[in-house]
Amino acid sequence: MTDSATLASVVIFGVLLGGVYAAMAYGLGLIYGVMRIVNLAHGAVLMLAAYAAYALNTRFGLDPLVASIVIVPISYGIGMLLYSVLVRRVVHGPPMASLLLLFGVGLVGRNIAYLIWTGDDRSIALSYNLTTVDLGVPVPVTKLVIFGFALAGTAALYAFLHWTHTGRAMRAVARDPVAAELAGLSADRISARAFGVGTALAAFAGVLLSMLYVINPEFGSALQLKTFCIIVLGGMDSIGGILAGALTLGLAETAAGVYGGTAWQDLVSFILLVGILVTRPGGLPSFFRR
Amino acid sequence: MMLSVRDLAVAYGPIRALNGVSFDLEARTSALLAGANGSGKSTLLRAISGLAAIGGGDIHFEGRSLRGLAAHQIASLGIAHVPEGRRIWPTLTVREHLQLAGNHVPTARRRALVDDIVGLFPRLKERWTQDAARLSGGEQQMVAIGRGLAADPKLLLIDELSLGLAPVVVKQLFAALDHINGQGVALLIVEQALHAALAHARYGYVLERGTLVVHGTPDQLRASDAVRKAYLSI
Amino acid sequence: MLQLDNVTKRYGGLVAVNGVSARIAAAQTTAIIGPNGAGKTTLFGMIAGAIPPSDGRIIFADHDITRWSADQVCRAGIGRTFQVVRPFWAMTVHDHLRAAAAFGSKAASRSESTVLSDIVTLCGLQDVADRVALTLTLADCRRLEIARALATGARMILLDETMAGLTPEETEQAIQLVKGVVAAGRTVVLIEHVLPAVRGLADRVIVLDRGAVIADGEPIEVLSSATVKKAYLGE
Amino acid sequence: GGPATPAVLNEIILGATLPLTGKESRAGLYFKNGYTLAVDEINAAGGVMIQSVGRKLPIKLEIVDDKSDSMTAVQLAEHLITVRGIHALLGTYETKLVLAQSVVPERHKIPYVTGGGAASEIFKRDFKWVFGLLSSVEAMAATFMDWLAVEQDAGHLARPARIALAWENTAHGQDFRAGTEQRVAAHADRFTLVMNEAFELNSKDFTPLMLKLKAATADVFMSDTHYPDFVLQHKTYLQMGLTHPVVAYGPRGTEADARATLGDGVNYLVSGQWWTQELPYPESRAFVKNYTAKYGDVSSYYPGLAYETARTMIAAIQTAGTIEREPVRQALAAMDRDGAILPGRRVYFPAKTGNQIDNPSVLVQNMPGGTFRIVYPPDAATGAALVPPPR
Amino acid sequence: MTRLIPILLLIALAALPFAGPAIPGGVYITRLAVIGLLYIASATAWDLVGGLTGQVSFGHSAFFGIGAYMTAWLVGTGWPMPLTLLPGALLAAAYGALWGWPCLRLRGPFFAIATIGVGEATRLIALLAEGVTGGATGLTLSIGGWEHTAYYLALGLVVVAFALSWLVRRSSLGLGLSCIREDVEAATSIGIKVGWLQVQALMLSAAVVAAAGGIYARYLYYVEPGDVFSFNRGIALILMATIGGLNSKWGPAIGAVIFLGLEQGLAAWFPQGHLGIYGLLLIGVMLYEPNGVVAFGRKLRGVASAAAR
Ligand SMILES: Nc1ncnc2c1ncn2[C@@H]1O[C@H](COP(=O)(O)OP(=O)(O)OP(=O)(O)O)[C@@H](O)[C@H]1O
Ligand SMILES: Nc1ncnc2c1ncn2[C@@H]1O[C@H](COP(=O)(O)OP(=O)(O)OP(=O)(O)O)[C@@H](O)[C@H]1O
Ligand SMILES: [Mg+2]
Ligand SMILES: [Mg+2]
Repeated sequence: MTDSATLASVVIFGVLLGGVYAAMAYGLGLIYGVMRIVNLAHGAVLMLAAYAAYALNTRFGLDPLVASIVIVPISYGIGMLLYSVLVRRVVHGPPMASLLLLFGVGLVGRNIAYLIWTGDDRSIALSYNLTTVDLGVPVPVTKLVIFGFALAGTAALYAFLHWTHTGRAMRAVARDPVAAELAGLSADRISARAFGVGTALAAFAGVLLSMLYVINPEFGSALQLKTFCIIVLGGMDSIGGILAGALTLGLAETAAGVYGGTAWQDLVSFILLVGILVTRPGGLPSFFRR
Repeated sequence: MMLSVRDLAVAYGPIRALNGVSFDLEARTSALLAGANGSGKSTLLRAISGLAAIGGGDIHFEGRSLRGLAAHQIASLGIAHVPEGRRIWPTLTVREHLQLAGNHVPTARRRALVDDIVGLFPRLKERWTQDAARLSGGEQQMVAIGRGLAADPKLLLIDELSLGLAPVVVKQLFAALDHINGQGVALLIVEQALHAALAHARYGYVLERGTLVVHGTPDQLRASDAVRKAYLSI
Repeated sequence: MLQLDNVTKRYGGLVAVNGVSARIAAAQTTAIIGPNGAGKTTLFGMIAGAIPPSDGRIIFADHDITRWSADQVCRAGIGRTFQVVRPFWAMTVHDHLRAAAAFGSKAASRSESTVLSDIVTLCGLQDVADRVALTLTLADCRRLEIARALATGARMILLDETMAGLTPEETEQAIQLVKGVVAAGRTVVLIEHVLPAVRGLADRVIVLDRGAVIADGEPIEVLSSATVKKAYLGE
Repeated sequence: GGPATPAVLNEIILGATLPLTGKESRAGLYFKNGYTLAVDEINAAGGVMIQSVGRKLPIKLEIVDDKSDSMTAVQLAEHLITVRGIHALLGTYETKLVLAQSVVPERHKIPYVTGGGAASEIFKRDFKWVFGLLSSVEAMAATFMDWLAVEQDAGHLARPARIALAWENTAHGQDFRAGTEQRVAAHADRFTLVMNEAFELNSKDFTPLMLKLKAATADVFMSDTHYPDFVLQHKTYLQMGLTHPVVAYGPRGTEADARATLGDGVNYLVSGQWWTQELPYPESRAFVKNYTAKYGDVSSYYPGLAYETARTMIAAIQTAGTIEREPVRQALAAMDRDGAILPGRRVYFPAKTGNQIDNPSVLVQNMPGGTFRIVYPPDAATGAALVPPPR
Repeated sequence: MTRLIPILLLIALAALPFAGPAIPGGVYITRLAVIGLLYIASATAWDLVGGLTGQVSFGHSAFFGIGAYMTAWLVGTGWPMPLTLLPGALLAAAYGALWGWPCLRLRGPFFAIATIGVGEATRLIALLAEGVTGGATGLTLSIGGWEHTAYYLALGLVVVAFALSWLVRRSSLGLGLSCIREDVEAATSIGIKVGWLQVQALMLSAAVVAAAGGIYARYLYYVEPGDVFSFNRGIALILMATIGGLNSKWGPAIGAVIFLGLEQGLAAWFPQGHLGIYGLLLIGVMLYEPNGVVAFGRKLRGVASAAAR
C-alpha cells in the first residue's frame, strides 16, 4: 500500500473529497464573512435542499442538477426572508444570540423534515450513479461534477466579492455596518442579500450532496460540524482559504484512511484542525502572509 | 437654507445629549462646530446623518425632513459624514473604500474626485491596495476623509478633523477643504484646534452641555470671552 | 533607563521602523513626533512587547526585554496607553485600576487602595469612578488609560496621542496631569501631534520619519530645525 | 414508588421510548409501526383478559421520543413508569440505549422486553426483569461463518477463504467482529482474516476502505453497517468495479430503497436477518400483508422484531391474566411460545444466557428482479445460494 | 430576605429525596433532579470560561467524559464511589491545561472551533481505545448502593460550583478574566498573564464538569464514549448558559433548569414536534431577550421598582 499507484489514488480521491467539502462550506463561509454570524442552520439548509431535490426527483423525475434551477432561487428568497424577519433583529446583539437563534431555526428545519419525510433514509436513483471516468483510477462522475462546482464556486465568489459593487458592499457591511450606512449602503438590504446568497449556495450544495449520499433529517448535522472546521482552517475570511481548508481536510482524511485505519479519518482531521490552529492562529491563509 | 435644525433634542436612554438646538446652514457655507468633550458635537452630526434618532424637533435638508430616514437614505441625499473614530473597513483596501463610497457618482466625476483625494493625501496612493487595518492611525484618518469626499456630497460633516494627523497634513487638509468648499460643497466641521480652524470657517457654533451657547462669524467668536477662555487659551 | 539599539520592524517589504537607536534617561520626558505612518506607534508596540521586533535590542533597567511578552514588560515596569483607546468597555473605572494594580509591576506596593485613590484624583476621575467605560467620553477614556497605566505601578509610561481630540482647555488639563505623573517620579515617553503639548512637556524630542530618527534633541532646537519644519510641520 | 393505581382498571398501558429522531430514527420509525400494529391487532380482537377485572381490557400504547440518546432513554423510561403509570415497558432500539435503559425496569421491577438490543453485555448482569428477543450479534456473525464453511465444502469457495472484514465502530459492529474473529480463530484451516477495519458510523467517504479492500484480494467481503453506510459503501464498491464471490453487509441488503438506488448492483448480496419477510410461516406472512397494507416497506428486520416484541409482552400478560408485575415477569421467564414470526417460530428466554433468546438468524441472498432466497440454515432455506454469483 | 432564598432552596432540595414518594410525581422529579443538579453545576462551571472569560468552549464534553470514565474504572477496582470524583476532577483539570495552554491563545470562533476539534478528537480516541474504554460498547458499572448517593453528590457539587464561581468572581483572578474578555491586548498591557489565567479558569471549570461526569456514571451505571463525550453535551452547556444569561451568578443555573424542563418535557409530551417547538422557543427567547432570562428578570425588577415608586 505504499506504491505510487496508491499515492496517486490518495491524491485524486483526496482532492475530490476536498471538492465536496468546499462545496458544502461556501454558504457558511459567505454568511460568516459578511455578517460575522456562524449560521447554525447551515446543516438544516443542506438537508432540506437535499430533500427538495429528492422530492422533485421522485415526483417529477427531475435530475437534481435540473431541480437546482428551482431550488436555488427559492432558497435565496427563503434566506432573505429569514434574515429580514429573524436574523436582522439579533445581528447586532450579543454574538451568542444569533448563534442560538439560528440553532433554533435549524431545529425547526429538522422537525419539518421529520414531519414530511419521517426519520427514514432516502436516496435518489440516478442513471449515472455508478458511472465512472477512468483517470488511472475509476472516478465517479458525480464527484467530478461537484469538484467542478467547487472550483468554479471559488472563482465566482472571489470575483463577486472583490470585483462587483454588491460584493464589496457586503464586505464593507461585514466590517462596519455603520460606516457602510454613511457611505449610502443599506446595511440591512445588503445583509439580507448576503444571507440569501449564502442560503442559496448552501442549498445548491445540498442538492449536489443528494447525488452522493443517503438523506435523512440528521444528514446535515454531521456535515455542518465539518464545514465549521473548514471555514476556520480557511481563516474565516477568505474564499480561497475555504478551498484550501477543504482540500487539506480531504487529503488528510483520505491519506489517514488508506495509510492508517478507516476509523481514523475523522480523528485525523480534527487533530489536524487543532494542530493548525494552534501553530497558525489565523488558519491556513497565515501561511502565505507574514 | 440647505440645512435647518429646529429645537433638536437627542437622548441616549436617560442621558440627554442635545437639548433644543436650532441653527441653519446655507448652501456652500463652511461652518465650524466646537465644544468641550461630551458637549454633544458628535451627537449633532450623528443626528443629521441619521445615526442618532431625532428625539424632539426636526432637521430639514433642502426642504425635506430627515425624521425617520435611515442613514443610507440621508447619505444618498448628498450628506456625507466622516465619523468619530474613523470607522474604516479593516479588510478593504484603500482603493475599495473610495470605490464603494463613490459608486453612485458618474465615472468621469468619480475619476476626478479620486485624483483630488490622492493629490490631497499622496500617502494613500502608496498604500493603495493595502488592507486599511494595517495603516497607521493618521493614514486611516486620511482614508476616512477620502471616503467622505469620494461620495461627492453637497454637505460634508467631519468629526474631529485633525485628530491624529501631523501638523503638515492638517495644513494641507484645511487648504484642501477650502478648495472643496470653493467648488460648492458645504462643510460642517468639528474641530478642537480653533485657532487654525477659525481662519478657514465662515461661521462658528459652540455647544455646551447639549445647547448652543455662542455662534457667530470667526471674528465674533474670537471676541467672545467664553470662547477665548476655553478654546484659545494657548 | 531605556535603551534602544538598532530597533527595526519590517512588514513584508515595508520597513515601518528602521534601525532606531536611543537612550532614554530616568525621570525625563521624551516626545516622539513625526509624520503619519512614520512608525511611532510601531516603536511603542515593540517597546511594550506587543509587537516583536524584526531586529535590534531593547534594554530596560538592565534587562534585555527584546523578546519579552507584553505582560512581562508591564511587570518589569513599563505601562502604556493606546492610540485608539482600548478600555475594558464593560468594566467600571475602579475595576480597571484594581485589575491594573493586581496584575501590574512587581514593584507596585501592596497598600494599593490609598495609592489607587491618589491616581483617581490625579487623573480627575473621581466623578466617574463607578461608571463603566462604555459611558465615558473620549477625554475620560484617555484619562482612564493613563490612570490604568499608572496603577500598574509602572516606572515608565508610554502615552500614544493622549491629547488628540481634546479642546485646548482639556489639553491644558492633560498637560498638568502628565506633569503630575512626572513629578511623581515616573519616566514619560509620549507620541503627540499636538505641538503645544510637546512644547509644554518634553525635555527632549525625537523625530521619526519613514521609520528612522531624523532629529533628536531639545524641543526648541528640534522644532525649529529645517528638516523637521519641512517633513513634519509643513512650513 | 409509582403513582397510585387507579381504583378501576380500564386499560392496559404499555410504554416505550423509541429513537424517533436522531441517529437511529430509521429504526425508531419501524419499531413504532411494529409496536402499533401488534397492539391494534389485539385490540381489534377485543383486548386482553384480566382476571381481577373479569373482562378483556384494551391496550394503550404510550410512545415517546428518546432522541437516540441514552440519558433521555433512561429519563423517559422513568417518566413513563412513575408519571404515566405504564404497566410494562417495551424496549427502545440500539444496543447502547438498551444497555443504559434496562437498568430502569430492573430498579422499578417492571417487565421489560427488548427487540432492539442484541449485545450479550445487556444480559450478563443477572437482571431479572429484562428479556431479550434479539439473539446476539456474535451469533449472527457465527451463522455467516458456518454458512461459508458449507459453501466451502460444496466447492464454491476457496479454502482457506480470505476474509475481508469491515465493521462500524458501534456496539453492534464490535460484537460482529468478535463473532467473526472467534470463528476465524477456531477454524484457521478454513478462514484467514486479510482485512479487519473499523469505520465511523455515518461516514461520508469510503474510498479509502475500498482501496484497502481492493489491495486485500479477498474472497469474502463482510461489512457490518447501518443503512446509509451500506449504500455509500456499496456504491463506492461498485464504482471501483470490485467483485468478490461473497459480499455481505451484515443485516443490510434487502431494502427496497437500496435496489432503487444501486439497481442490479445489489444482486447476490447476502444478508443476515433476525427476521425477514421471506420467512414462510403463516403468522409471518400475515404480518407482512398487514404491515405492508398499513405502513408500506417491510424489507428490513426492524418491523418484525418490534411486532414480535409487543406480541411477547402481551402474551405474557395474557398468560398471567393480570397486570401485576411479578406474575407477568414469571410468565416471561417461563415462556416457550409457538407461532412466533421469528426464525424457529419459538419465543423463549433461556436462563443460561440471562434471558436472551438464542434462536438462529437466517441468511438471505438477493436475486435479480428484486426477489430473495433464504439460503441458510438449511431447514429454512428456500433455495441454494449462488456462490460465486453468475457473471 | 432574598439572601435567605438560596438557603431555603438548598434545604428543600436536601429534603426532596425523602419527601419525594409523598408528592405526586415526586419520585420521578427526584430522579430528574439528579440530572438537573448536574446540569446546574456544569453550566455554572462552564460559565467561568464561556461567560466570565468570554471563550465559548464546545469541548467540555471531554471533561465530562473523563470524569465519567474515571469513576467507572475506579469503582470497577473497588474504590468507594464518592472518592473517585477527585482523581477524575484532577485528570480533567490536567487535560484542560494540556490543550487549554495552546488553544486559549485563540479567540472568538477560532477558539470555539478548536474546542470542537478537541472535543470530537477526544471522543474518537475514546471510541478507538477499546482496551481502555470498552470502545463503542462502553463499560457497565455494577448496580447497587444507596439509591440517593448520586442525588446528594450532585447537590454537593452544585454547592461547590456556586462557591467556586463566587470565589473566582470576587478574586483578582475573576477581575483579570474580565479584562481578558474585554480586550486581550489591553489586558496584557497591564501585566495580565493571559494564558495562565485562562488556563486556571479552564482547569477549575474542567474539574467541576468532570465530577458531574463521575456522578452521571454512577447515576446511569453505564458509560459509553458516544454518550459521555457527545458533542451535544458541549452544545447543551452553551444553550443552558446562554438561555439563562452569560456571565451571571444565577443565569447558567436558571438556564440549566429551563433546558432540562424543555428537553424532557417536550420529548415526553410531543414526540412528533418537540424539536420544532424547542426551536421556536429558542428563537422567541433570543428575539425577545438576547441576554437571557436573567436580563429579562432584571428588566422585570426594574419595572416593578418603577411601579412601586
Ligand atoms: N452611545 C451612547 N450612549 C450613552 N451616552 C452617550 C452615547 N454617546 C454619547 N453619549 C453621551 O452623550 C453626550 C454627548 O456626547 P457626544 O459624543 O455627542 O459629545 P462630543 O461633544 O462629540 O464629545 P467628544 O469631544 O468627546 O467627542 C455625552 O455626555 C456622552 O457621554
Ligand atoms: N501590521 C502591519 N502590516 C503592514 N504594515 C503596517 C502594519 N502596521 C503598521 N504598518 C505600516 O507601518 C507604518 C508605521 O505605522 P505606525 O502605526 O507605527 O505609524 P505612526 O507613526 O504611529 O503614525 P500615526 O501618527 O499616523 O499614528 C505605516 O505606514 C503603516 O501602514
Ligand atoms: Mg465627539
Ligand atoms: Mg500612531
